Amino acid sequence: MRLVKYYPLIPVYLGYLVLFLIGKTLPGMWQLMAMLSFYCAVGQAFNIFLGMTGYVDFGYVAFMALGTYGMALSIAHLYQIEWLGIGIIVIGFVLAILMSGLLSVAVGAVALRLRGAYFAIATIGVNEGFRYLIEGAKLWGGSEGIIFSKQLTEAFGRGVANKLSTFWADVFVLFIAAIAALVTLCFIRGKIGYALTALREDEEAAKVMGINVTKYKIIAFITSASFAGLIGATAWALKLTHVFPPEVFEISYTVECIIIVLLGGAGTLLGPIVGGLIYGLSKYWLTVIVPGFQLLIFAPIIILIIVAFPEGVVGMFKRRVRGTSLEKFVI
Amino acid sequence: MKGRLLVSVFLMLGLIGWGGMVYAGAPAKVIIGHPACLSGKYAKAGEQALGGIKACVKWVNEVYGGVKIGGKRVPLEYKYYDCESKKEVVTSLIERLITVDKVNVVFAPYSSGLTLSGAPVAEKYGMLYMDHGGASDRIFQQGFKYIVQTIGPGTRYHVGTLDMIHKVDPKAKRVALAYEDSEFARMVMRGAEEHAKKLGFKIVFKRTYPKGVTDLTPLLSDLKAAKPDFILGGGHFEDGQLFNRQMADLDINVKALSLIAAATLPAFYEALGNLAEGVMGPSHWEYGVKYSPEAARKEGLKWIGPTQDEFVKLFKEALGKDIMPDYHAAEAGAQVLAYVLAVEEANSIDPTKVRAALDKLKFMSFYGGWDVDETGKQVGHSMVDMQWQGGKRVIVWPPEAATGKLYYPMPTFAEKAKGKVAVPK
Amino acid sequence: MTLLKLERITKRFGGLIAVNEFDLEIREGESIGIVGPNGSGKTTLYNVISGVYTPEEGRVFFEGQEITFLPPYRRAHLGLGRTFQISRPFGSATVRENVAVGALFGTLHGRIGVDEALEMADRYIELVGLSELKDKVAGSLTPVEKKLMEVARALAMRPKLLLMDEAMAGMHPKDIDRLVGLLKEIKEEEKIAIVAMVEHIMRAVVGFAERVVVMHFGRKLVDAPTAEALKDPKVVEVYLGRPLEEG
Amino acid sequence: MIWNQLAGNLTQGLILGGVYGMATMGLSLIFGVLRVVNVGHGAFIMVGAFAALWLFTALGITPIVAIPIALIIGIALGFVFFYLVMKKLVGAPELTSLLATFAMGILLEEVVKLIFGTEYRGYNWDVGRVDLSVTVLPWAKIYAFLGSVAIAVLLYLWFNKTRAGTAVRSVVEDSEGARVCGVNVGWVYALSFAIGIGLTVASGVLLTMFIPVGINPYMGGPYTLKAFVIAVLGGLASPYGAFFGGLIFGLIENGSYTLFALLPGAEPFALTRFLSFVILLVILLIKPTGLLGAK
Repeated sequence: MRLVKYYPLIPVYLGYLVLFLIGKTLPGMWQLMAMLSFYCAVGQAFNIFLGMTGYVDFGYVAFMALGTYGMALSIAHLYQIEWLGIGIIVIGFVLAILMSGLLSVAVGAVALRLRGAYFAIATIGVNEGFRYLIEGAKLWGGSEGIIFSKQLTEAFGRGVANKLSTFWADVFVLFIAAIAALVTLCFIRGKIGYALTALREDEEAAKVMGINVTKYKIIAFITSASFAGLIGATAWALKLTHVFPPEVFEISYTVECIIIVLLGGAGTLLGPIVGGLIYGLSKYWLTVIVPGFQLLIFAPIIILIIVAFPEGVVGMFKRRVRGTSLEKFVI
Repeated sequence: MKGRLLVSVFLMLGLIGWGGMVYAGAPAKVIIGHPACLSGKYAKAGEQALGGIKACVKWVNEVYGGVKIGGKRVPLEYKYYDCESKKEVVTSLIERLITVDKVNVVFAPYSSGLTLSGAPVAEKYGMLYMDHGGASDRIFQQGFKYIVQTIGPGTRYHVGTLDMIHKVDPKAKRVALAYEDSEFARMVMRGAEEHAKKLGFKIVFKRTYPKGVTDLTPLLSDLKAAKPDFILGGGHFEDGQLFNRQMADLDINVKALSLIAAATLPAFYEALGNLAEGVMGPSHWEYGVKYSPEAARKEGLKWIGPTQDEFVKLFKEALGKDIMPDYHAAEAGAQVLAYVLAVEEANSIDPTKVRAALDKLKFMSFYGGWDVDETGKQVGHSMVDMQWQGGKRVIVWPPEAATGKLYYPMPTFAEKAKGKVAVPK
Repeated sequence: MTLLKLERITKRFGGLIAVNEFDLEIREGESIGIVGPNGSGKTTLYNVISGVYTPEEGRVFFEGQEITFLPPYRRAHLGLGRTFQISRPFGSATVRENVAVGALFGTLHGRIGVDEALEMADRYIELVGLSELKDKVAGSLTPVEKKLMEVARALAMRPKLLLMDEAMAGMHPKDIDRLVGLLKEIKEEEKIAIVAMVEHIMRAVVGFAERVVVMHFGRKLVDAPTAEALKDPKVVEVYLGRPLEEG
Repeated sequence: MIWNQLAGNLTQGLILGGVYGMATMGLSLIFGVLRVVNVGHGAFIMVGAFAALWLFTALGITPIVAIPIALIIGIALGFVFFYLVMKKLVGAPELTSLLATFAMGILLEEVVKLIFGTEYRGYNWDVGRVDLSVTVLPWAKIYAFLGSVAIAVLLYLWFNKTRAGTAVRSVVEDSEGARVCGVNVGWVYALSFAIGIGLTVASGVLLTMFIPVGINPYMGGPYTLKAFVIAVLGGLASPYGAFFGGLIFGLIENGSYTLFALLPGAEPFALTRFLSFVILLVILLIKPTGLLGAK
């Protein structure tokens, strides 16, 4: 009985396993798999907040950006300290979580009092404001950002450094996605899941039912933000070994996350991976088949999906399998 | 139901697997791979690069007769995808090019950021990675083994301009620097600042403006108050137009104005009309440069490639549009030629050998000189300064490349409004 | 002893006064019917009690402790449960989950896990007779089913005081009698005070309320044992708009 | 010296602010009525800019004349998008409506890109300029400002003097109430969306009168962000609020530059941007109904 709870993870982890294996075995598929797992991971992370609370954080990418800076700063400043060794990566991750976590606490404490559109706009403000602060106050290299391939190479040697950026970074992303999935499940199954569903559906009623909505919103927000930070630290810092403000505070990434979550089915466990795969693959194939026109094709598709299946692929699938043997695998 | 799930998983497998097979290049060719920026924020420059590369590939195959390896002429093939100007896409496309399409060299996408994003993957596969769109000097301080630059480093953009003004008007001492707040433009600004100090100029104004700015009025009024003799600035395309336009609106008159990137494009004059008269811009290449086989012989350099008129013709054919190539096209094209020469030099397509050959390579083409230092940074290519004179782009510096005299000082906006053009008599 | 005490509560919206210097005392285990025409301020009163609104004047006490400025969720923890005039189910969740929310965050919050909560939910669902619907999505229920579900959800909170807002509106007389009977049972078993607010289903009031409070333009018109309250001419006037004898 | 500069910047800011305000009224109207934030706002401005460009360069129609034309184009566009997309999304969770409007934006950008390419364009409509000692103003800018004011006034009259306008207002107040009072809410939604888009497209023309260069399919982004800040300043749901919000925003953006310029080692321009978003947050937290908002 206890274990049945965790069955829904099986299809998710199967998906990630398949990604990993394809990447390892098929030639030239690794980076594609990396891209897909990146999309799945951000979807999984964002879903924890967006999907479960229904609050749209348009500035979500700011957390990824801060994570990126966390890792970048650690590597760029600590690379000469021999005895730290791989420790600088660990410190990087810690910094990433700290920075994105702290920002989320700050934003959450103030902005989460706002509803709907007001919240969305406020978060855009946070993202843009932060970027201009970095550029205007010349924080962390200002608009020139940080390039640290050199430091990475000097710290670990060419081979290891390259392996870090072209292999381990991607593995980490998969790993983070897996953890995020686990957390999502615990949330869905746990008390907090009930609270979040309630407040997503009707915040007033939820309060009267005895739910401390602010508390649960903040928890979801911080969790989601910290995962975002980790993803930034790996997929953007470790993998690309440089960071320029305009590239990481790029709102279109938030939009991609939203598309993924919505495509798969907001608030579901399986949604993000399904959405991520569909989004990533179709995008990739469009770039390969019709270079330059993918957005033109993509936009109407998105609109169509929103209008036709607002509950997303998994959402529909869920209804289909209710009462069948598959039910316990799908949430 | 379970069945359906499995099916879809296999379907996905198949889909990806198919990707593994399709587009595999034939071995009897030399293939250039390129994650081009055809959409997204760099679409403009991306299109130019695409045309330039296609033009020179065509020239190599049809005029030059293919690449000479082991006494055999091998055709050149160009394989490109659209990277949407996005970093995630760049890495996966580069790997695809290397492993699936089995390309022999990868041309970097536009901008320093995207170039850096792809570098680790290229390095991993020991693949030659040629940079025609990332001007940052910092790329070459990272100790990458396989990156070679064709575009000139950012710090040199305004050096020539300063030399020129230093020479033609020793009295003009007050210089104002106003660049975009971006990695690249700051690089240019740093170079300009250092050189200006060296030449004894007085920097009376030094500010940046953020990317995507829609109104420069405050900065420009500030600048106006500093009463500079001439202004160096710019960053990208739209801000350059804005810069010039709002100088006119605020009636800021200086002896010379030089803007990076924007000023050299035909669109600049189309957008501004004769407000652009006398405005200058540093450029890696301009139509009309005097680089020719003769010039090459004079400097004792090897010459290869189309003449600039041939290039322009090929470029227009390649894009199927009647637009002039700008330096983004020229440098990308020249990079093709550099690669071809290096391959023939090394008599092999092995990246390491070719990289070594590129290290020694020194040649001239319609694009001008080409030579890199041991880090792979471009040092052999000197930039030119162009000026809008009567709606035409005239190269006014350096003297050896000049196609006309400098018009100095630039007419005031009041004069321009009366239709005055900056054509020297 | 007194469970809830309202002291001269006044709630205004801009110009108009919804609740006007309202006093009320509710003893443990009491069942009260609050009667009044639409717009007489009943729902506002409920919102003041459950903490959705804070009154401009007056104070609210629960078990002797002042709760005038306590946020709604804290009041729920203390033992205030309610249903809504227009039912507000958590649409995407199943009936079972809906009711479980009540159990999880009601007076038992923190002392009960998800599994127990679900078991509890099943009990109350059975009580209101929705067992065969318990795995349906709440959004898909009929209005009456929704109301029943809300009652179950509120009961699952194990409240000391249950506020029901038009819980019986639109119900078939049979259902009303069933619900009334049910409430009586629960009241006996769990010693909860129940305040049912109704517009004009006298059947419910008579059948169940020991005491009737009549509201009129935000003021308390009558507060008396059911039998005499219903005879009170003032009530009759407010209620039927004209004296009985004419009818 | 510095005071002259400040005065100059503020004058410029006021003029610019008027246009910004006008460019935000559409956003506010749509939000006020449909409770939907049009994230694709900038794309519609871009359409207006291209309309002005094309009408001027191809047909020699001056921007002033182009304004009503753009308005009509916009209204048509608005109706199309409403009945194709928005109709189904009224009252849907933010998630979907935000994404939908964003997708609309992308669609427009890509279509325009297909037609006009990615070249940065511009036109040159020179009607001279006036020199007010502290700064210089081209007449085109002044016309743009006056045009904005005129449109704001017209909208005000439409709102308060016509039946349709009153209906729209009643829906903004309380759509349920309006429904009860027999207002055809569905039609009001369609109408307001169309007019909102119309205003936005028209504002694109005004913006090119202000800055007739850098016209490009992707030019909308910065304007969307500005519009958000301005709309919030004005209370998000009120078109005139937005207009005055614009004035204030223009003054702040340009005025603060002069002050930030006094800070050593900082980049005043980036900081003005930073400031505007700080203001956004502060207002959202202290008075979400906006500086001039009621309640």
